[in-house]
Amino acid sequence: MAIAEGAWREVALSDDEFRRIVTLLGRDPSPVELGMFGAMWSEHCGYKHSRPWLRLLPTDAPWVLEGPGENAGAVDIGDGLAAVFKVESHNHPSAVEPYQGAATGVGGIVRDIFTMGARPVALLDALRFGPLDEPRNRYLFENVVGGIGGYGNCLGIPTVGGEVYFDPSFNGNPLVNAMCVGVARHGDLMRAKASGPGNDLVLIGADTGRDGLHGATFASVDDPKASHRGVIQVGNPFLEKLLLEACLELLRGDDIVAMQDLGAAGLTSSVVECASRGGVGAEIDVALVPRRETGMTAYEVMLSESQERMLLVVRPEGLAGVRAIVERYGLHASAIGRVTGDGLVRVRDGVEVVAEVPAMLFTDACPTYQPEAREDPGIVRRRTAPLDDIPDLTDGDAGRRVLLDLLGSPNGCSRRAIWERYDHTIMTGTVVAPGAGDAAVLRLRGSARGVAIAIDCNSRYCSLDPELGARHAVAEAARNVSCVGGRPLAVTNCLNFGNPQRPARAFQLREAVRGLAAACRGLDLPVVSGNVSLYNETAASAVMPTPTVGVVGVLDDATRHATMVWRSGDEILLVGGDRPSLGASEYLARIHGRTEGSPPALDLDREAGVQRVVRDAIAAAALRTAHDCAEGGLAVALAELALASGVGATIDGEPPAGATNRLDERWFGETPSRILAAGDASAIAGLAERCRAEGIAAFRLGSARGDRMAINGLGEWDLDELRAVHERGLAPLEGVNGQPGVVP
Amino acid sequence: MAEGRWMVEVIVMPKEGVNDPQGEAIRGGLRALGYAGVRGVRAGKVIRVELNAAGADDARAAGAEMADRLLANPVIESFHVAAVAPVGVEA
Amino acid sequence: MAEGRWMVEVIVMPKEGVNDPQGEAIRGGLRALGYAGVRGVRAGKVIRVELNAAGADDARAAGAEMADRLLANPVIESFHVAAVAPVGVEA
Amino acid sequence: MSNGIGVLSFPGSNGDTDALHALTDGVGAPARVIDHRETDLSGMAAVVLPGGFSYGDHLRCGAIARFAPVMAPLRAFAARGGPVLGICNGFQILAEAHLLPGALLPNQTLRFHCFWTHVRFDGLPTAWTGALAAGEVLRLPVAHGEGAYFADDETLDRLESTGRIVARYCDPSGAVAAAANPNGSARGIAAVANEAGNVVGIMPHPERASDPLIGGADGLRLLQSALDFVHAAV
Ligand SMILES: Nc1ncnc2c1ncn2[C@@H]1O[C@H](COP(=O)(O)OP(=O)(O)O)[C@@H](O)[C@H]1O
Ligand SMILES: [Mg+2]
Repeated sequence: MAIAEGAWREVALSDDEFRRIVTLLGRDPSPVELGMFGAMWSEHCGYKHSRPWLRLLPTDAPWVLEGPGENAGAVDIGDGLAAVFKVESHNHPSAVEPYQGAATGVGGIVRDIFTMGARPVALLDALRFGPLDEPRNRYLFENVVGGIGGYGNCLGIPTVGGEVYFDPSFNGNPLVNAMCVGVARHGDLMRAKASGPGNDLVLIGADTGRDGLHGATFASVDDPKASHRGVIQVGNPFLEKLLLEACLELLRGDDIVAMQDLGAAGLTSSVVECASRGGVGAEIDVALVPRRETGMTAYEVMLSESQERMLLVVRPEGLAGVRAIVERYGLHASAIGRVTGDGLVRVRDGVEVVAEVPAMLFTDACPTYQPEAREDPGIVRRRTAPLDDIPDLTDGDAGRRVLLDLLGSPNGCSRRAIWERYDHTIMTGTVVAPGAGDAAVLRLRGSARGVAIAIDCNSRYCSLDPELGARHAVAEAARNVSCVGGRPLAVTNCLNFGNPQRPARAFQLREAVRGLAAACRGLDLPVVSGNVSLYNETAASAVMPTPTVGVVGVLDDATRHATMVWRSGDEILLVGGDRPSLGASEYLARIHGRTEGSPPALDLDREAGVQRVVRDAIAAAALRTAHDCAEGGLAVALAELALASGVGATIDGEPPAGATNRLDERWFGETPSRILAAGDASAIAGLAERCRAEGIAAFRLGSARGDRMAINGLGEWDLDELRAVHERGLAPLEGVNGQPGVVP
Repeated sequence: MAEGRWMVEVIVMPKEGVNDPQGEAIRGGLRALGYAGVRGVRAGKVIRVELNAAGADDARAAGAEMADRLLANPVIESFHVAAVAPVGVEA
Repeated sequence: MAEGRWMVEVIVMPKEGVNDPQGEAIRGGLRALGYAGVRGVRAGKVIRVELNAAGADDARAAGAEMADRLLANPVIESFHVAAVAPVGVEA
Repeated sequence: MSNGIGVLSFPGSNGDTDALHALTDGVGAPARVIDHRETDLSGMAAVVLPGGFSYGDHLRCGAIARFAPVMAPLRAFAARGGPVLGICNGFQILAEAHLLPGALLPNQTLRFHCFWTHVRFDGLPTAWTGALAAGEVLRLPVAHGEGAYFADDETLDRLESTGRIVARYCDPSGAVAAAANPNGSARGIAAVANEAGNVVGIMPHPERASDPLIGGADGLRLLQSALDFVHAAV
């Protein structure tokens, strides 16, 4: 069948790309082949606009067991164990059907982890929405949180961390990034490389329906709502739970050669990737794929994104055993084809061959682009705008009011309303739970060790300076891991950007990747996995560039960790830090409505040093309380500690002033590489001494006590007063509580 | 006709082709109970709204508008007004 | 009559006196959208079972039995068979 | 066949491993997981139905699990006076199976809730609470979307007058107050027992309060009973 003029545009291929396909094949593609190319050469699968830059990221270290290229990365955490992790986006589906979009995002990332042979032990989520006073944003927020909880809670995987921020740039472009961490014994790690011609390809899990046709290309078209697409996927966590247990049991035997989940571009991408990773071919018959619906075409079966499916490469002699195990979980296994030696992906529909293409053409031959990158002059202006017209906090009550406002603001308030909807106590491994510390800490059964996990990105920093902002994201995520006592080991990332064909967005993407690379090198953190989500842009706006960074670290002894809880009588020490400044700060944005100025400078050596002294003190059991100073500066960080502890503080010390010695700069200004530590007098003296020896700045700020917080020169608050505003911030609004609809 | 009280019953179902894990689970449950003749199950929601309206047509139109705006997400669900009745009478 | 395919629609509602937070939330949502005339909302489930049966009566009886045994919990819910139709015809 | 504790596992159970570990590592009781297809519980000293989403739990939590093969022997076991504890989804299953009165409705907020609560045990002693002092307050986490205990007033009155309300949500000082009720449960009920006192359903998770390192170990006070059953059964 000839391809109709322009049919390639329906699958988001350009005219040039179509010509390239014809040249590579030496003929027109068949309709099924065209659909498969569209999916494989989409941004989502082909990384057309990001691959050249992703090469800048450091990926090696002696402790890396699996770097980018597999379904997830893996690092050695000692005792013969590996941590397996990745973060992935589900932004576009969540913009249209937030509950299911977020739920299936969790389902997808969890499959990536157990495909590697690891048992998933933790989930985290990084979310961005437009302001919550818009009903549409409130609806997205409620249902995204509901969907993440709905899926993860049912699976029985604790959701132990995450972050959420609100900004008008996310109107119509919510970001929903989910991270999963699993644990495996080194020897149990599984890869997704097909090998051994003659081995069976076996599909297990859900039946195939018309779900999410064109999902992979959907994210590459400017307006996802207007674009032509199939049915939104609806996830079934119960089925995923069965699939998870079945797969982990299968991997304990010797019959599985490789395992690959079906995600974006469904069967197409899993068959192609399995074959191309292994340098082999594959032949499947779509007639053997169990369907949920009648009348599905070969094209639809190949591109369906039905959830909860897994492709196995099985030794033929093991097929019966595999089937028996799978059926014990109430699932069925269908042998749909086999591995071949000819390097071709051949798709049959019964006797008819509907596609036959060398696997490499779908992967290696995918074009890459380095689009023109140019910074938006408007951003340069905002970054360099003078801030000296901002009035300082001179009026007697102003400092008091600012702290209350920041603590109660959407970006500064308690996230309890979110994490209480996630089961974070299941699996009885959560040592530091959400809200209790800067990173989650999990204990590992059968080992004294713990794993620390944090996810972070300051989108505002990245919007004003993507390179520096991305460096901050790595530093802050690592700092959070150090604050609980974890030794950061490696990074996963999710690059959320606008349309890369616009020079200003291409600039942000390129610079952010450079920033990630620089910080990862500087802090010795290899990047082991990640994901790219572009086209987060509507006619009205593009998202603030958001390179989400997940960091996983290890504690040699999980009992030696730190939380945000101080005790009455504790001394408070500020470790590290430079002069704080107002540029790009939360204070400036919230109080003065200005997203301006440059993010603070970041010195990676100093950062590493500050993290090390704090981490070492925790590991030596000399420190139990630590907290990073981030958005909102010192005053906010102190208030957060007081609230987490239920114990107030008297702050009579003088931390470093900003360049102009202003009150607002000192207490609300931001600068990285600062950690608040608290403990009894001798512990704090020891820590201060250690800082002196290492050439790290340290300032005694005061002590914890009572039920009031008093900050020298700024103001005094009742803890109850602080708590009231802090907890109110995300409280549900009357009327739109998690109900479907409200689609203004 | 003067304003009166009406009950509008809206039924919201997963759209054709949309995966329905709840229906699947119920089908599995019924099969396990021995109902071998069960071929398929779809599960949805029913919402009964009691409202003030000038008449049956008015009530029906209000129910449909509410369903369109709040009760169903057209991306995955379809709805119809299944019944309209003056209040007091069972639908 | 020979075996045929039937669709039975069962409606399950929270019993009178049983709390219905979902209905309450929908009512709140509708009010917030400006529907001041909404007096009350109850939310329930609708389950459509496609089954083999010898005729409409048979199908209805089967649906009622399934509802009694599985689809509704009599402690909190009441049910009724709302529709029975041969498959192919829209209910 | 040792008289260990059986932890039932339905296809979507996800608290089975936690319950197993709390019993074995936490209180030192022999325990094993029992598949939902097993049909013999005669060797067991006690049975625990753990938390989770037994069959996805779309229709009503526990509705489908009630018909699993293992439920017939469970009924017989309970009828013989065997100690049965349903935790969270296990409680929902026992209620659906009419082994316990009442039902569990969606939380008043319509949201899933996960946090630590306090519960006060002041019913008549049951198989599972004999070791607790009257009025003892335990700190246990909840994690559920459908935990609002419901029964009609007559049933509630009867439960109350016969001491079968095993535990109620309370504040840390032990006062049963509306503010401490996390889900809209009737009369603040967190746990109930059957008439004989051998079958208990509890919404909070004792098995997750099994080690100070993860936030508390109060749940072991409850699970301690398991050890007594094993000893008694030998
Ligand atoms: N931003 C990134 N940084 C590092 N690795 C990346 C990045 N984006 C994608 N990768 C890696 O590329 C591979 C393919 O990613 P992806 O297509 O998302 O995998 P999947 O098929 O599991 O969805 C994965 O190994 C992933 O970790
Ligand atoms: Mg994958």
